[in-house]
Amino acid sequence: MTQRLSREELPRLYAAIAQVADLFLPVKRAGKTNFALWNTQTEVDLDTLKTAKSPKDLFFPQCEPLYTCDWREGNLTVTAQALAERDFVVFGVRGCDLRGLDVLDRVFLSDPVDSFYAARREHGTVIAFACREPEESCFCRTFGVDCAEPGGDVTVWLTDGTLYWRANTPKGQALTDRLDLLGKTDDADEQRLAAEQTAAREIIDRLPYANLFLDGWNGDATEARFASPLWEKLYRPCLACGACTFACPTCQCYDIRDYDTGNGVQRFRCWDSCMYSDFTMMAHGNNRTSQMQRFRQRFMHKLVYFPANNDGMYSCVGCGRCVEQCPSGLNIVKVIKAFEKEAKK
Amino acid sequence: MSIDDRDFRPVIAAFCCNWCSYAGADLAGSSRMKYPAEVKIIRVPCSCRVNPMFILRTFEKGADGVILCGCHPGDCHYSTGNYYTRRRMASLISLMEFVGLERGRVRVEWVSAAEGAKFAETMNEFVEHIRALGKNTRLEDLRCKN
Amino acid sequence: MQKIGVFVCHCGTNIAATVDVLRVVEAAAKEPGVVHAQDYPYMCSEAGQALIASAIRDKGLTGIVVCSCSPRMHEATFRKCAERAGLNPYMVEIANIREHCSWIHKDMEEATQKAIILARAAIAKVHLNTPLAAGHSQVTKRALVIGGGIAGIQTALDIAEAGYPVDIVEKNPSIGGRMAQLDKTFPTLDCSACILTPKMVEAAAHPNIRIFTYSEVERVTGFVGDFTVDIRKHARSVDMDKCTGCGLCQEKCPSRKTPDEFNRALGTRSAIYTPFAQAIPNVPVIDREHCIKFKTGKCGLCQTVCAAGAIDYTQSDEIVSEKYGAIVVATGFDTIKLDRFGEYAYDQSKDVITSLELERIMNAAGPTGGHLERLSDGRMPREMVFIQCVGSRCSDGRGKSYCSKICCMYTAKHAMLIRDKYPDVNVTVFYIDVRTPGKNFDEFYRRAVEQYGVNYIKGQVGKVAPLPDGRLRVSGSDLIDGKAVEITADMVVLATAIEPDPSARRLASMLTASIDTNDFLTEAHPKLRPVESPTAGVYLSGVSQGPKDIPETVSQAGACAAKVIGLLAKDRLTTNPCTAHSDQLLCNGCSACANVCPYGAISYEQREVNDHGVRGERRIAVVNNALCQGCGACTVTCPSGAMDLQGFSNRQLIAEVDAICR
Amino acid sequence: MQELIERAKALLADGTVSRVLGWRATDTPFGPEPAFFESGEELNEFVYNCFCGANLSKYLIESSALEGKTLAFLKPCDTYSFNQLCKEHRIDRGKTYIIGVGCKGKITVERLHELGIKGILDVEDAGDTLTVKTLYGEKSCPYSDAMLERCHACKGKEHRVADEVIGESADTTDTDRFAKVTELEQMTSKERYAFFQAELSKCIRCNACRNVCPVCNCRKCVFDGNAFDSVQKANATEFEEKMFHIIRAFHVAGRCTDCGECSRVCPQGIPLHLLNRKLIKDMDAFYGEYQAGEDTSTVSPLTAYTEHDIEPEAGKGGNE
Amino acid sequence: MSELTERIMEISGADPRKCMKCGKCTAACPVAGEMDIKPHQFASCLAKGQSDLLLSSNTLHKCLSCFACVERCPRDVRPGRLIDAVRQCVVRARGQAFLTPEEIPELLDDELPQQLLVSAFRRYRR
Repeated sequence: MTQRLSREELPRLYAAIAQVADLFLPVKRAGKTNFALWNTQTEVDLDTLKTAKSPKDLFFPQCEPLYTCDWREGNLTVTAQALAERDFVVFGVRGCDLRGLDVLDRVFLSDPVDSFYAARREHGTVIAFACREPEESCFCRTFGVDCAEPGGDVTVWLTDGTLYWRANTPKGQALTDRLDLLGKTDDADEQRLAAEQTAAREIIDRLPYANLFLDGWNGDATEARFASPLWEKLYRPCLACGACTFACPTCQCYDIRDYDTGNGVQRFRCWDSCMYSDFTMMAHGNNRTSQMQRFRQRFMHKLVYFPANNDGMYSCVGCGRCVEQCPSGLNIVKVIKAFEKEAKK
Repeated sequence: MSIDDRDFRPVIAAFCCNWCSYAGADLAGSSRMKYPAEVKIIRVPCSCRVNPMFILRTFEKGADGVILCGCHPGDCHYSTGNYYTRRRMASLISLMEFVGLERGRVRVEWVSAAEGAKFAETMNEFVEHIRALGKNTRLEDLRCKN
Repeated sequence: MQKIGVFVCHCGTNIAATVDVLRVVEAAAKEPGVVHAQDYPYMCSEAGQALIASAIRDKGLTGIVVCSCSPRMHEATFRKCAERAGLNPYMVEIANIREHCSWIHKDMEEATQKAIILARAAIAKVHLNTPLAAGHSQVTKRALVIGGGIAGIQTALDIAEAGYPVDIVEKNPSIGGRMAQLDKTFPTLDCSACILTPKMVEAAAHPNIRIFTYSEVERVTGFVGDFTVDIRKHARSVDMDKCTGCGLCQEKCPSRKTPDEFNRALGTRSAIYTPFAQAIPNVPVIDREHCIKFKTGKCGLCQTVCAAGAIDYTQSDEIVSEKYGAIVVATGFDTIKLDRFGEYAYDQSKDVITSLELERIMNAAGPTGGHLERLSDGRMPREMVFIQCVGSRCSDGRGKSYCSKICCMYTAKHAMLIRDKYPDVNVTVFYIDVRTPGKNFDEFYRRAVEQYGVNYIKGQVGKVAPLPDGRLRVSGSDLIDGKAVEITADMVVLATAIEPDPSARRLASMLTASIDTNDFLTEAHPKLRPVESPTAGVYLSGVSQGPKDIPETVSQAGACAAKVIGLLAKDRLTTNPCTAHSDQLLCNGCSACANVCPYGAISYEQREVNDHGVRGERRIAVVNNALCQGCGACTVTCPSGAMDLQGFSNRQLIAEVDAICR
Repeated sequence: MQELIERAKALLADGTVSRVLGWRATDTPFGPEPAFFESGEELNEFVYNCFCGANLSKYLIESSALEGKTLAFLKPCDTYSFNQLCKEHRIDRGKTYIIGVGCKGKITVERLHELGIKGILDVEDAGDTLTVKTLYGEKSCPYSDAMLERCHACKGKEHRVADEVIGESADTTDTDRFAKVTELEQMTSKERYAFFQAELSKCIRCNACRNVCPVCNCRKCVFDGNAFDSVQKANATEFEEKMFHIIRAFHVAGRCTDCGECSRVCPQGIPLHLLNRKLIKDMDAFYGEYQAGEDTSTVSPLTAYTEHDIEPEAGKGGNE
Repeated sequence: MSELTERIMEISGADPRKCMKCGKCTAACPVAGEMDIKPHQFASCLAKGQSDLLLSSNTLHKCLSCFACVERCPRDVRPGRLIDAVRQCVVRARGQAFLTPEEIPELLDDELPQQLLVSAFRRYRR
């Protein structure tokens, strides 16, 4: 059942949700919009289509302690990091980013289950946010994401004056039940909503990347794609930074390190990037000794290895953040198109 | 001043060059001049050995003040070391203030081997200054705070 | 993991009175890697060292920490001890819990806590120590003595006698220094020139000694055993080889109004001159500032009269570059300026003079031919007053806070000589204290009083006022009688404080030798290494180190020579292994390090580097360990951290930081 | 642009150079990428337009190790970085052929987004104004509004080094480059702290600033290695970001040419150039004006000294 | 150290322990002959803790405050200031010690030199 709320009432909605659980939503700070904990002071920003960083670090933080060893006067104590216990709500997750969570679920919830991630998934309720004005870097449809009907525990649509709210899951329903400020919708509302969705989908048709297809990419393509001479040309502008990786809603590689606290160590994990020269560095050196190999790894993983192991699911969701953020103008679209062009020759 | 302030015992690291300031500190000691126990001295061959990295590390690990002491310019045991120190630290101190570190948490002083009294005086003053500034909260790593 | 032993010294009660030594032992024992911890009353004693040695052997220690006095005191001791026990000497760290802890704190709890932290820092550091092997460098078997006074001459003679070549650099046209200006010397009253000139001649004639007069040190590079010194030989305008020393040029020179420095400007000299009759070398110089030829282009009389054709107006300064193994500083002293002591009327009356001026007046070769007379009117004085401590022991900023040490004795000498030669002259000495420690010194002073009837008054002079008749009213107080004293004197002699020669400061900078607030050079240890500078290879002779009289200067000069000989006798020196080295995997070859290296120890090579199987040729910094002195300037300028300093590595210093902040 | 392509083709053909470093056109008009071209045919994809902001000099480090000369197209400001890299022996000048290209200031699509222009399909450069076709209609804005921050403080239209120059450049300076630094200096220490806290806490430690920086060219960064026990990969605490950026600014002090690439590429829009400019402003004031990369011989202020330099005293970083 | 000695040292800002007994102060003093306790003895008495002797000394009246002794003293003992400080202790002991700011307006008149006020403050301030 779809419910509604006038746009002016949003602050009340946030306050009401915050009563129930910690609320994370897009917040503008120092000119950039990222997901952050809400309080009455925060500057909520629902106008920016994509947060600079995807919401993945609410479930898989960029850095999290695993356990702490404390050594004082000859006594050693080891304390494991507690799992998430507080309920939280993430408001404003776009369809692409939501698909990103599905990808992460495949990795962290399959055996062996990552207990830190699982605890956060269990305690987190996702309010998906339908897109109204997709932008030039978007290509979610290539991966079958419908930005006008994103799903999630709850889906919300925001029109000029109204927020529409629909619970999709028991978790979403439970949250909805605890909020009393949502109103009922009528037929006019339903029609307006449908029109909004249609308009958004029409824009998707007109996007520059509307005709991006994944022909030739899947688990079967391993050998040929790996050996292609195209990589040697494609990687050249790459600076080996991690902007694409850290912006990506699906990249899930991490490194485990120890931090010397002075009285012991804190073992923590943090995001890693396959673009970094010390990625998977071992005592003997590195598996991949050139940037070309590292660059190839990233795209082979997203477009070949991952689908091969996950029933054809690509680990790219078409959010377009890498398109926007790569300092050298590289991105997954260029890779897909380069191979497409090669195939046509 | 609240009770907390009076109890505040800052952690202070003093990098001292072996030839002048460390010897100056020795002289302060053999002359039985008093200065606060908060000051802990790290011996380096020359003030120019002190990397900005060390200074930030000191704050990271919970220090409230860092003082770097070397020979007077012109008297460096290695001829020119402290001239470089002087330039590097002028820039570093300014940059750290620029990003919002309180004025005077990092300090450079020239103390010769004969200036035991100046060493003690400098340390007394510096500790007083840091006590007045209070705990370093703008440049600390909370992981070291347990 | 290292196996570390911690040894905590009581230093009698020096440490134990303020630091709870046992708690330090207890805390250290709980640190990771520490397998042995103990205390002992005197760790540096033979028994203490034996204890360390046996612990190293018995427990197989790989590193030790000694919590004791300053490493500047006993680091070498404990390193040798470790080495004897089979442990690399660089696996020793010292925690300074005496000078930096027990001696500066009163509260036992506070001091103990601090000592524990200092011990921890040393333990943390020693965990990262690696055995280091000292390298070797060659010794240039030649010494340089800067200053040609009695200190420099004696040092040079002693070194030369041992068979090593030695050069003397003297800024004046002749060697001889202050001693050459003196008339008689205490406490024996023998003639200064009579005992000095033979030494000057001996130095000049010695096959191992070269003398550069009218010369100054311009630049010093290098280090112990291998200094390179640029010496500027000022243009003498007289050819040293041709000049016969006949003196005709000086006689004929028409420019005669130049103040005579040797006579403390009490007389004048010609523009071409030797400072004094016994000058060595006996070759004049032309003072270009006062020479008519150089000022106007006309004259040239000296050239005309010189039969040897030695006059050469075209000479220019010459820079010679020489290598030395050791450098001796013997730059001596000067008297302070008296412009801030208006009360003594030095600037107002010609008859108020300094003691050094009196020396010249008393000297037969001086401006008055050795007659005691007033410079104002040439009359014999009847009433003479000596004032002691003029500018010495003065902490109000006008003078020097130290005691000049020689004034009491030379004033007694002057008083005695005057009373001896002119029994009609009344001599009064105003003093604060009469300080006469030294062999036969007090006897000498008592003779002045008892035998020669010199009138000593305890009390300082408040004012010297010139009277209209040219005499001087001296107002003082007799503190014993509690009465004011007023004397109308004909001459007043000021025992002016002495200070290091002004060249000392610049020289110390060049030598990177440390200098104290009074510009005296600092000794490596005030008691145990009094003739060495903390800068290896630099030695101190004479007043440049502190006020002293002639016998003391000569004995110090000998001691200094012995140290130099000890150094030159070695074929090679063990070099400090705490040098920089470059990690070729990290080095970018950017040259930043070479830009800041004061020793030119860094060069670059194209090298093939194997980085975990990835091979490539690159430009890599290479440190010459014989040249590197271990300052560490390069380590900070290197952005990638490729440059590191052994013994004070990045990680060692960071470990200390961490331990202190913990 | 055609002239550049023809010239490159000629130099490739006569064997003067073995490869060409320039920009390649991609599927969007506003996303040219830095690229190496090794044949005349490949050069047909060459593009040079108002979006070619990327500083290409750093790529020459890699190509210095290859056989033969590399032809590089450098804008006036890129030549400063090139000189600096030559000075640091990272580029072999003998293995390069530099063609200076004209520049009238570069723009980015980021700036257009910030101006509220969304869904950009095409951008047309009509001299002083830009016409932007979007999914939501046609928009326009003054050219200079879309310019990179660094172009507002242009270093001038002269190429500091070039074997030949093709095209006209313009000096696009219209602000005092130290204005923001001065503004920050005049804030209280607390305000400055809040400003940088807000900015730097956005940092995701992606290292884009470091990796794009021409003078951050260490084989292995201290933050990737163990030389200082300072390896960092995380943005675990606020301290780490501050330490990273302070040390990075310090490591490039005296070497930074103020090319502004760090700020251009930051995905979180952190004005990182402010730290570098503060250091430049200070060094100019303390030791006399110095522009890194102006030539290949002048030593940087931090590896030089005079006997009477100013003392490292508090109070130079800004108000208390 | 007696309270009086401490007070004298505080007021004068001088330290009699620095004295090396050279007597230059007395030698420089134009009226030392008429003093029962001469400037150098003044310092000595203080250093020995005999400060009460000074309160009745005629030196307090004889001293011209010309400060020649202060100028000449090589050790910065400043005997003239010591004498002045003892004077003030005597004045204060007489109970005229405290001129409070509140009293000032009553004392003001057009004839009163500004300097007097300043000097009064300096003298009477504790």
